[in-house]
Amino acid sequence: MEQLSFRTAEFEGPLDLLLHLIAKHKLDIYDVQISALLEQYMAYIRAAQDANLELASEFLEMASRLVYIKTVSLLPRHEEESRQLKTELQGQLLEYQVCKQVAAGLGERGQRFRRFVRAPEKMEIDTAYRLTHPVKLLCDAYRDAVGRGKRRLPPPSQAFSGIVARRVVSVSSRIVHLLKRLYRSGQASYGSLFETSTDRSELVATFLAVLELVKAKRITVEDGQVRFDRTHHSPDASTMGELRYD
Amino acid sequence: MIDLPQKQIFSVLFAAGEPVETVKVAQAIGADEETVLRYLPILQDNLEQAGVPLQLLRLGDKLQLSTLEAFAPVIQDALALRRNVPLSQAALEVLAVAAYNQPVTRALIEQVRGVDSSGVVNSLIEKQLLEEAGRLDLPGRPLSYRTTAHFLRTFGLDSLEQLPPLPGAEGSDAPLDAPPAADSPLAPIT
Amino acid sequence: MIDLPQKQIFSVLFAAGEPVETVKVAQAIGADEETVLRYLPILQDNLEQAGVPLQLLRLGDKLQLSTLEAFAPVIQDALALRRNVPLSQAALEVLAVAAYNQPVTRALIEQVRGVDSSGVVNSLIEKQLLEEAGRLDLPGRPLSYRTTAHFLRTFGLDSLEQLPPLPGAEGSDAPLDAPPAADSPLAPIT
Repeated sequence: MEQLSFRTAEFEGPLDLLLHLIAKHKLDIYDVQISALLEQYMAYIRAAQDANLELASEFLEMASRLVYIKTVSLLPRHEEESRQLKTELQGQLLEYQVCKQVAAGLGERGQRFRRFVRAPEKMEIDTAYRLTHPVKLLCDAYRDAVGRGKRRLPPPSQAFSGIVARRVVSVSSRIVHLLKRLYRSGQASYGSLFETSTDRSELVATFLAVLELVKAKRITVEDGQVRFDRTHHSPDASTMGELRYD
Repeated sequence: MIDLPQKQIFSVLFAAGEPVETVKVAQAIGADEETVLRYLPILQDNLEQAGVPLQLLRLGDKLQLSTLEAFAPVIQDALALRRNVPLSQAALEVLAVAAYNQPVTRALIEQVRGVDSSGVVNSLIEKQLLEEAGRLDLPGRPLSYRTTAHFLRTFGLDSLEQLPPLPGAEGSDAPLDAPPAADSPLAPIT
Repeated sequence: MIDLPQKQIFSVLFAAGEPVETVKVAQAIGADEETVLRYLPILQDNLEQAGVPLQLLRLGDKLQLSTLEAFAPVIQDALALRRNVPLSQAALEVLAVAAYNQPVTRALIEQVRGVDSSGVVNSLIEKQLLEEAGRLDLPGRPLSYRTTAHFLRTFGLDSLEQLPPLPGAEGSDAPLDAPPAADSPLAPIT
């Protein structure tokens, strides 16, 4: 795998990382190839996890969003939805790019203007508040304060540790696994493909593997049954078109 | 004319606000203390001649720039007008939390609101709506605050007992059911 | 020559230290706002001619006196001020979104940035670069935020109108070829 030179780089968030990847791999921001982007993105996430970097939950959210967009784009008759999802992401990326540019401009200005001001002069001033208010204002404010404070309590850190520490299962390994299994048995129930999976990463990888195999016409899925298509041979995953997950 | 060292002295004193040790001013402009002291009457003269309404004060071994007595009334007027600015949402929230839980620590206010509230607490003290109420017998002996008589007048109350019951107190499933549980951040500190 | 109204304006701004609403200065000196605004360039000229190293800042609807940039080093030396740490990338991004869309909710900031921004927003409030701007009439009545006079001073702006046009907006030579859509959170409010 390619050396990950950005391993220690810091990104403000998933959008920042995506912009970085798009620039680095000369992808077209106006027509992002989701497969390539997802692959680069996952490589970074894995590298970050290997380096024990703490990943904000937003990074994982974006990973699942990319997976979702890719999933939809693989499904037949979902071109419109797939296009919409991509446009949405593209819009967000463009908007964030503007945000970054404005921020950089502000940063420059901030360095140029260094002026000092004074603390207020100490003098005897009657500072007592002069207006009067109905007491209802207080009750409303109390309700607001309590509501907001509750919402701002951060989730416990263990809520994330499980997600972050989890191993990533590659899609190609699941393809090999599925092909081997179906090659022997010829068919299996759709549900049984997922029965042995214990974590989410494996479930997602298995699901994507099924999609890839359907797309490549190696298997068919009908009435909850998955059938191996024996008109194709060679259960070698490396021959599959655009599979480069690992 | 005000020359460079005078400008430097002036700038430092302006930015400091509070009295500054003469020796620090001297060090910063790369001169000794006597030089700075010799500059003072010249700078004062220059300011007067230009009509800048400021005076240079020598307070022991410190220096300070201040306004002239003559302008105190107009300054008072301008700054006192701040009292007429309605309370901000943040100020109202802090007041509300304090009113229903007094005496209350800043930590509790911030816990309820979820944001740093020190600036707001200070400005409410300045507005005489909050006052310090001694230290609590808790770890760290934190300062506590309570509302004032001026607070009661502001909200048209005769006493704290007249504070209306909190919304959600009757039959709602809101977390505000009164009385709050003893371990809730909303429980009055006893 | 600095005349009486100018002296009064100067005294008020000097004593206040913080930005003062132009209208309050006007009320205190018994004039209207326009009169005060007309005095400002004259006062600034007079200060310059006298060699007083101060700057009259116009920050939106407020006024403030500040030192000249040229004297920043000597002031920092004398007052042992930490070199001001530049704002973080995250802080600048939040300010960028807020500046062009105020009043702005935290949700919108987070939508543009794609990450939780509550910590950054709170620290900007503490730094007085952002302030709460009441609740919006939207579902959940979310709190909104706006930039402050301190924000304008920090970035050398007289008013929000002086914010540079957004990259990609008409007439700019910035790299983005498509202007943001009119309903984009980054489109200036018109």
